[in-house]
Amino acid sequence: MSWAWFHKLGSPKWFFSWSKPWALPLFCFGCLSLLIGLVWGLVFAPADYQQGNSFRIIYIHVPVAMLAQSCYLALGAAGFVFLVWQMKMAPVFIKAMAPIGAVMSLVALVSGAIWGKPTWGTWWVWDARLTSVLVLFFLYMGIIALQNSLEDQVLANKAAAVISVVGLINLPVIKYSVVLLETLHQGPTFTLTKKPEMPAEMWLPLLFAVIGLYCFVAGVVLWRMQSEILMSEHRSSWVKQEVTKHGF
Amino acid sequence: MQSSASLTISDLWIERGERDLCKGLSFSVQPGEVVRILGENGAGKSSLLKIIAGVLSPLEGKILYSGEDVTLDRTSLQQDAIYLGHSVGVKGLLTVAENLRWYCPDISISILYSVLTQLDLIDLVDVLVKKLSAGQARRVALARLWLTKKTLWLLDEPFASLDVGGVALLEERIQQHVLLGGLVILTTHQDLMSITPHDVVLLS
Amino acid sequence: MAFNSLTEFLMMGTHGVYVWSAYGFSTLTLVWLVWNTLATRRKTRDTLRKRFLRNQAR
Amino acid sequence: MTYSSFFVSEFLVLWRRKQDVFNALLFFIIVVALFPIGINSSPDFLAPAAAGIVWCAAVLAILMAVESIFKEDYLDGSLEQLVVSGLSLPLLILLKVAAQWLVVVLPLLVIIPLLSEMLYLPSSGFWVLIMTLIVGTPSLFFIGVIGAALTVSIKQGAMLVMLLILPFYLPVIIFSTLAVKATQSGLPYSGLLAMLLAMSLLSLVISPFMTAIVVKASVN
Repeated sequence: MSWAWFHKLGSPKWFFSWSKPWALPLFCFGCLSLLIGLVWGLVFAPADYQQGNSFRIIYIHVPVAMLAQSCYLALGAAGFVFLVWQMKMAPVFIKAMAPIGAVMSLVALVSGAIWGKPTWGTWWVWDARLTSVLVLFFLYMGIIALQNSLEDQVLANKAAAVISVVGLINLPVIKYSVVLLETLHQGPTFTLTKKPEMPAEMWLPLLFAVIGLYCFVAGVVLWRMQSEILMSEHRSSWVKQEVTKHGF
Repeated sequence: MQSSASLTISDLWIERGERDLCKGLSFSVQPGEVVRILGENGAGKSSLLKIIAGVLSPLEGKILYSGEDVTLDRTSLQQDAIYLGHSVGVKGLLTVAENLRWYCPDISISILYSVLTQLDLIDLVDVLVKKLSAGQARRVALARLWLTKKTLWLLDEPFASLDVGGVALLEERIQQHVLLGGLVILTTHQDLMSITPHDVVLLS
Repeated sequence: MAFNSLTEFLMMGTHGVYVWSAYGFSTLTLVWLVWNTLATRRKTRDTLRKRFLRNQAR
Repeated sequence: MTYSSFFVSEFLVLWRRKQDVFNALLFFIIVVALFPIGINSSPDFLAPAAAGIVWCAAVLAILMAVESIFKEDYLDGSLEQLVVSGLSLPLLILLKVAAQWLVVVLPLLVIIPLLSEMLYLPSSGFWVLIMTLIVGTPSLFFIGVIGAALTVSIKQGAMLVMLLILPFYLPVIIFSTLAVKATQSGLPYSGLLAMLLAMSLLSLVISPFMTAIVVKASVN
């Protein structure tokens, strides 16, 4: 395998034209799969014998919580790539991804709180996973606030990359530390090594929803990156062609 | 001080914010030369000095110091250079003497005092710099040019806020320096009285 | 099908309020995200197109 | 410029700004005093909560001190001089942080006995609290200095630093307070101290380089 694609990623023009046909199909497929998962989960999956129907919140809560973490992983990786190889696309990615991650962690927090009320009898529990998602939310908001308040673009890019990488290094420590605080939360739903304990008609829709949300986010992030590229490359002639020839 | 040092800039491309400041800029500085960088406001004079000093990095191009390529790692150039920017880098909470001790720790008291006498700062030795005027603070920063033996001087508007006597002193010092084979690159809006520089013009 | 009637589906046992508020909030937020993204996209293109046309006219 | 002359001048500047250090100390005491006044002043509440209270106050006081560590150097141009000095920028930053740590944490340790009396902290917990402060606070400084560098060019950056950095302080607070709680209930605490030490060492290795990257990008 050649590394050419990796270096091409450094070129905004190449990335723009490469990613252009991908955004809409990814987004549509994501929406479709998410919809299948949610309808299946809401209408057809059997109720949980302990939690009853409130467990159906899992079909939105778990995908969103997974995304909240994956987005940060991607953010940290992009930050690392930028600091080491100075790749131009990395800060664009961070800028596009941070708001999505913030939204995902916010939804995870709210849906988790709503789920907590009938299950634990309280909206909020200071347990490991809730606390770490809350911290995650703060980290995203920090990155967004930092980027908004730095005017110098070069500095803003560097700053976002540094704080993402530092966050990525710190995240395992934060998770470990909050695990030390007592945990009330149930174990992870999906693990790579173990077969899930739920029956198939319960976890299959979840799988659809998770895959769907990943594709949804991929589509959205590509769109956001494309806007970002157009704005930052507005001096080059290909952008001029791009926006004047094609309509919307 | 190296007497055979030289600085070569080739094909430099400077970008600042979203604008190209210059593209394909090349020039070289030989021992005993004063180079003056000319250009309108915002043409990139300060950026060029900062790039040579290693505060900024060029988008493209090469910087050679004494034949060594220092584009990626400016350390060897920095160890043989003095850079004075718009803010001169003297701390308000240190006295004149303490500020100079910080930059030049090996200097003896007698040399320090004789230089400060020349620069008319001797009565202010133990005064905090924040209590000095702008011109006096700049003299403190410029005192480093008398106290250290660095070859390459990168001076961004060194004459700003100096009085007539200060300008004459500094020009005299620059001349001494180039006579000994030093390299000086400076930006200024003033006419130089006694120095005939090579001019590098930045077009915007 | 886990439910016998639409009412039963909407009630979700006794947990209808929780399930539907969770889904409602999530859907609204995700829709806002998409709307925001597409609006930014359109705005970027519009600003740039106007800028280019203005520069051409000059 | 040499490393030692830089270190000496840092101390001199901190000495001239001793009022700031004193203010940080007063701030620390006031925050600690807020808890008994605001929540509950009975020993039953304060004794188990003492370590947490001291740590929360220490975190805030330290963040206040670290937040502006580069501000003056940035404005008067000496930060730029550090970048072009030809010396290793990460090492200079390390020295700067070390000087600041000594000046802020040592006075803090001196008044801890007084405060722990006021909070009814049992003597077994007292020594562990001191140890957690010695071992844990360096990581607070090293993490905080990254935030200070990130916001040095922003005029009103203090709030942003808080938002950026406080989440990263969470593990330090958790490990430290758990360590003190562990001794109070007779459990081993060395593992938690080791975690704190590991965090400080990790941040000591990483933070100067990260800070140097940001400082370089900030001074232009």
